[in-house]
Amino acid sequence: MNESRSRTGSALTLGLGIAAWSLLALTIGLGLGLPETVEQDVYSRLIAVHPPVAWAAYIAAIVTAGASLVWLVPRTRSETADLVAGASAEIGVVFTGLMLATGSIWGRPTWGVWWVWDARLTTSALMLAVYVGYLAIRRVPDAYEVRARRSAWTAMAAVVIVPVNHFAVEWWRTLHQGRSLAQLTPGDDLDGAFIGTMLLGFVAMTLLYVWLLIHRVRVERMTSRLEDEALADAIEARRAEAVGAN
Amino acid sequence: MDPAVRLRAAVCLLGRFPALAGVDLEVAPGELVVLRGPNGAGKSTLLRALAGLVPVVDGEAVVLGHDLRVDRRSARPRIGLIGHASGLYDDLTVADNVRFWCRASGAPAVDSAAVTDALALWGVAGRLAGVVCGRLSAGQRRRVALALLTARWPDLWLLDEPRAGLDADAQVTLDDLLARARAAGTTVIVASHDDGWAESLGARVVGIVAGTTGSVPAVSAQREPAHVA
Amino acid sequence: MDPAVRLRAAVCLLGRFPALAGVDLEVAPGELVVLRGPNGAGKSTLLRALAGLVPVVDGEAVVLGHDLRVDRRSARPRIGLIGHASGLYDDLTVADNVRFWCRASGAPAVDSAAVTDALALWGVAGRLAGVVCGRLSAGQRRRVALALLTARWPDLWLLDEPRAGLDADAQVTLDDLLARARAAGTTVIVASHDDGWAESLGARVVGIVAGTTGSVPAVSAQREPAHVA
Amino acid sequence: MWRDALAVAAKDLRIERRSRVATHQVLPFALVILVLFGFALDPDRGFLARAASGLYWLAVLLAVVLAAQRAASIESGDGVADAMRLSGIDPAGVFLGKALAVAVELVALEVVLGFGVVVLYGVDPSGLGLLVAAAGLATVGLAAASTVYGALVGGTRVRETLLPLLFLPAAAPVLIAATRVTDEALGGAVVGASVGVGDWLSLLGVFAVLYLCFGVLAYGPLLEDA
Amino acid sequence: MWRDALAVAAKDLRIERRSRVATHQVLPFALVILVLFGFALDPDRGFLARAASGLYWLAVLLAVVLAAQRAASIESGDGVADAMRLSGIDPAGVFLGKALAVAVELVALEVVLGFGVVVLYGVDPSGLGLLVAAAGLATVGLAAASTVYGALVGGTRVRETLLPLLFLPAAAPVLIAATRVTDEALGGAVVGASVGVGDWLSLLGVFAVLYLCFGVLAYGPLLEDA
Ligand code: HEM
Ligand SMILES: Nc1ncnc2c1ncn2[C@@H]1O[C@H](COP(=O)(O)OP(=O)(O)OP(=O)(O)O)[C@@H](O)[C@H]1O
Ligand SMILES: Nc1ncnc2c1ncn2[C@@H]1O[C@H](COP(=O)(O)OP(=O)(O)OP(=O)(O)O)[C@@H](O)[C@H]1O
Ligand SMILES: [Mg+2]
Ligand SMILES: [Mg+2]
Repeated sequence: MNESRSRTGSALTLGLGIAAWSLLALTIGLGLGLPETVEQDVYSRLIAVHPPVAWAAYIAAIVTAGASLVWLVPRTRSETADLVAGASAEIGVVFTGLMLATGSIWGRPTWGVWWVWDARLTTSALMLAVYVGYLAIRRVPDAYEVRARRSAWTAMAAVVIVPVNHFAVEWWRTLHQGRSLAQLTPGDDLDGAFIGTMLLGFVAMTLLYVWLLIHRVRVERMTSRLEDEALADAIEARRAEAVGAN
Repeated sequence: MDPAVRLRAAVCLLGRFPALAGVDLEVAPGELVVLRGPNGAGKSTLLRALAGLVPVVDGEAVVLGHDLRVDRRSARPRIGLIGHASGLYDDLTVADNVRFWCRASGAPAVDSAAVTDALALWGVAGRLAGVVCGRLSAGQRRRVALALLTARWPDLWLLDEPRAGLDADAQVTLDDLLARARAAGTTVIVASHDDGWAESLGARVVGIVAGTTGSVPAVSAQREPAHVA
Repeated sequence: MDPAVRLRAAVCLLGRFPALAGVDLEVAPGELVVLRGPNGAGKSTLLRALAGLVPVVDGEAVVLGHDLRVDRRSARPRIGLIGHASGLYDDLTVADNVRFWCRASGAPAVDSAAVTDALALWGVAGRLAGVVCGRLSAGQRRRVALALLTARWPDLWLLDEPRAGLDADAQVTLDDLLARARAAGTTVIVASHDDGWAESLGARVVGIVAGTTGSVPAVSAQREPAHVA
Repeated sequence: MWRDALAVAAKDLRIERRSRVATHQVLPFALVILVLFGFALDPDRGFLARAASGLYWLAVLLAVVLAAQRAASIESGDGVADAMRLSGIDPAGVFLGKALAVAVELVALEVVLGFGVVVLYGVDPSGLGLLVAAAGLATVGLAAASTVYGALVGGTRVRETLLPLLFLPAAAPVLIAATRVTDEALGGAVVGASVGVGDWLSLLGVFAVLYLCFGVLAYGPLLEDA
Repeated sequence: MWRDALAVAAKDLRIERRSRVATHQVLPFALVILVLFGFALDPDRGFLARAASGLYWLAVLLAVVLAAQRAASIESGDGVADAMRLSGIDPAGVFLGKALAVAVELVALEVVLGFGVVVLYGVDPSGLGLLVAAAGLATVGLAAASTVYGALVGGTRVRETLLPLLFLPAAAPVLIAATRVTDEALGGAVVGASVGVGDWLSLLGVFAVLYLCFGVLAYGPLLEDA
């Protein structure tokens, strides 16, 4: 991966990027084409964006945990794993924010308020809090290994919020939409249209996430490589001091 | 018989700073080594690294047969470290501290002869036993820590400026102890700025400057202190 | 001309414990006095009491003309104390610490020659200036504290084991500094366990045992440590 | 492991006996919180009685934060963390010991707070069996979780602030579940709730087990970094 | 005095810039608290919107505790307290400086929390003038009070727990007054309330002035005994 020394792009990411963005455009196009439903008029079209964003946030959280696990297992430990975890968490926080935003925008017409104290919404908000906390832990300055291990364990603990959030709608009664895939009724073409765009959006959002992730990781890797070089210089400097002193 | 400690080009980082930038050190079992070097040279870091408290990120590092880069913990039960800090709970009395740390560090039981003798030897028995450690004087804290070391008597001692804060009496006790350790074939590595003392111990002196082992610089050479970049 | 320090039967309590149980001490202006005594004798407490950090509850205590039992604060601006702790903010760089403490303690401005010279003298200029104090080595913290003292140059210096942690080079610097202080007529009171050094300074040695001033006990006499009641 | 755990717990409780932080400070603090809720939630509108269970557990949660901070600060004494790591004591033991000590303090706290709520908010207690079950599980879970996060932030110089940030969101499930069960027990059952008490209790149980395992596994590595 | 105050404030803010405790930890913590309130006060009964002002100020209060703890822990570094006392710096200056630093952090915090409440609790802000006035006075009062109590507990080894215990009850008046004024501003005026906004505002003002004077006078002696 020599070119990544200079650029964070590559044929792969280029393809990914194009795919992601075009699919996203398509989804939005289809979304806007969706019929207005009685109770929500145009806002029902948010279904093309909001759920996929939410799922992307989930994926980000899960990837963070997975990468952390990879790091924690001595045999598979690698700096990349730590970088992936961090980058994925950062993107995840963004997506979680978007999820809350789109959700609120949707909630305004649907429920008449930006926010209701609904289980799903609350757990979603907590999800944001948890990962902000995770990023805070990452930012505490320390030796690489120390910081990485501390963060990794935090991520392992944090990911629990995902299933909680996912099943929140079942565990306690909520205003929020149930898990639509679980209750998909084949044959109902209106539902079909919605679900279809939703799934398309899901694919698009996932690609977008992967694309962002790769770039972020490469940036991180470059900075860490720069740090390594700086470190090598620092070691040289320190040795030079010693020579100078004798 | 392989050495108690073997370092080759060992590197340790504090934050992003290479506090140790390539240390070579070989210590035979039962040997007494004194580390000396200017402030900030990396003596304390080296001792902490040997105790597995600071990861060695590069080079080779074997202590009591355990490779520190693979496993920092296995050697610890056989290591005793007296650092700048005493490692006592300020809110517990001397007696309670001793009881807990004996339990924790697999030292002999608190009421065993070894422990009581050690406490008496360092003059922290009697009245002091009931004093909360937070109230102790600097030297008294040192004495308690040293008493615990004496009672535990691990195989490898790492002493960071052990004389600091000790009164004339305790300094004599320390010298006796080191003599006993040598007789008992215990490996001891001491960091100290007190050259006269180091010589009186007849120890091998290893110089550390700016995180690397080198020849011991003469005082004059240090006039421009090593850590001023 | 009245003495810089005059204590008569001074008593200080730490908690309920009489750490000082009747200290008599008279120090003439410009005099260099070394306090010595077993661990826990009360040296640090005495120095802190002179600085007005520990109240004198009984007896007479006058420092630089101020009666400590009436007013513990007026003398302070003219006093400098180097204790076991460095008094630096761990989260600030050396430079920022120096800047703040110069501002706070009415020392010369941070960019004045006095300060820059002092920092250079103690080898804490250059690279170290940008390091967070929490990362400094024990000796480096000492050096910074001493540099601040040098820059401030108060009238009465209270040094608690100033050599502890200082490397050979810094120890020389310290000796030079004390010589200059003596020449400048600055009053200096040092607590130290290093008898050889005390003599080399040609200082008057005052013995403290169990919180009272007395003749300096010989090492043998200390075999039964003073603090074991 | 267990002997280590007991030694550590004994040590922490002895320190508590000497410094009386839990009894003289955490406990009053929690009561103060209850009173403040009273102020904040303008009583004239009288939510207090109805919201009592939620407020109770919220107060407990905040008190746990203090208890955990204290437990962590005990281990942050000069050189103590190093000594702990060097001693070769079983980290799992340390974890269980410290969690146990916190749990013991918590139980006392919860009882007193309970009386506090009864008196201040005028709820009349019922369904004690249920309450005890919920409190028991919640206590274990909170003690374990707070101890884990205590170790997590122990090394950093910003313990006071980082601990609440990490711990509170993590403990939210306990807050809900315990609140719902308490509602149930107090007869204020939420109509049409899709989940029954059993589910909430099991959620509490799962949480406790989860964090106990997590602590036993993670505490060692975390201590390394402290 | 004032130059000292500025030097101290600059120092504290520089430390904050370096350690980012307020922005990265206290702030998120406060937001978490808001969410937890939403949790604990079973929303379907929907008094959140109505209780919003009270909860807002309660969250602020708890955040102030953290900020104050941090401010106090800065001064508890090794030998720092002694150095402070020896330096002969004007204690009143130290007090004003530290209070100023806390106040600066508080303002930022209150703004963000404000948005949080608007979004989360669905209140729509009105009467901004009134709110700003109340917040301003409250901020000064809280900063001053928390700084005083910070010094009070600074010496003890149980800062984490003692500070909230002492500070929170003392700050209760601010909580009540600010809440009432906010209610008023948001138009949720309590019918038949015997006291008007003016009185509450003046209460806030009195509190602020009181603790400022108290701090200026008492800080010296408090530092002495710390
Ligand atoms: C701030 C408010 C909201 C938040 C935080 C939020 C959060 C979420 C989350 C986390 C998911 C993923 C669910 C999962 O699969 O686990 C989701 C999915 C979904 N949301 Fe929202 N949502 C909000 C508002 C809304 C509103 C107002 C609507 C429409 C009335 C809505 C409709 C949906 C739908 C249809 C799904 C996909 C259903 C599924 O398969 O789970 N959401 N939302
Ligand atoms: N983050 C950092 N940035 C720059 N330098 C650092 C950092 N952390 C540690 N250091 C340096 O690492 C060195 C640590 O050295 P160490 O404490 O081992 O010295 P030492 O030999 O024990 O000195 P002393 O004789 O004073 O005890 C110091 O020079 C310190 O300045
Ligand atoms: N609460 C207390 N109960 C019992 N003894 C106490 C208490 N507080 C302090 N002491 C004793 O007071 C003395 C304090 O002495 P100080 O620190 O001044 O000794 P020192 O001469 O500086 O000793 P060192 O040479 O070790 O520095 C110690 O002996 C300590 O045990
Ligand atoms: Mg050292
Ligand atoms: Mg002393």
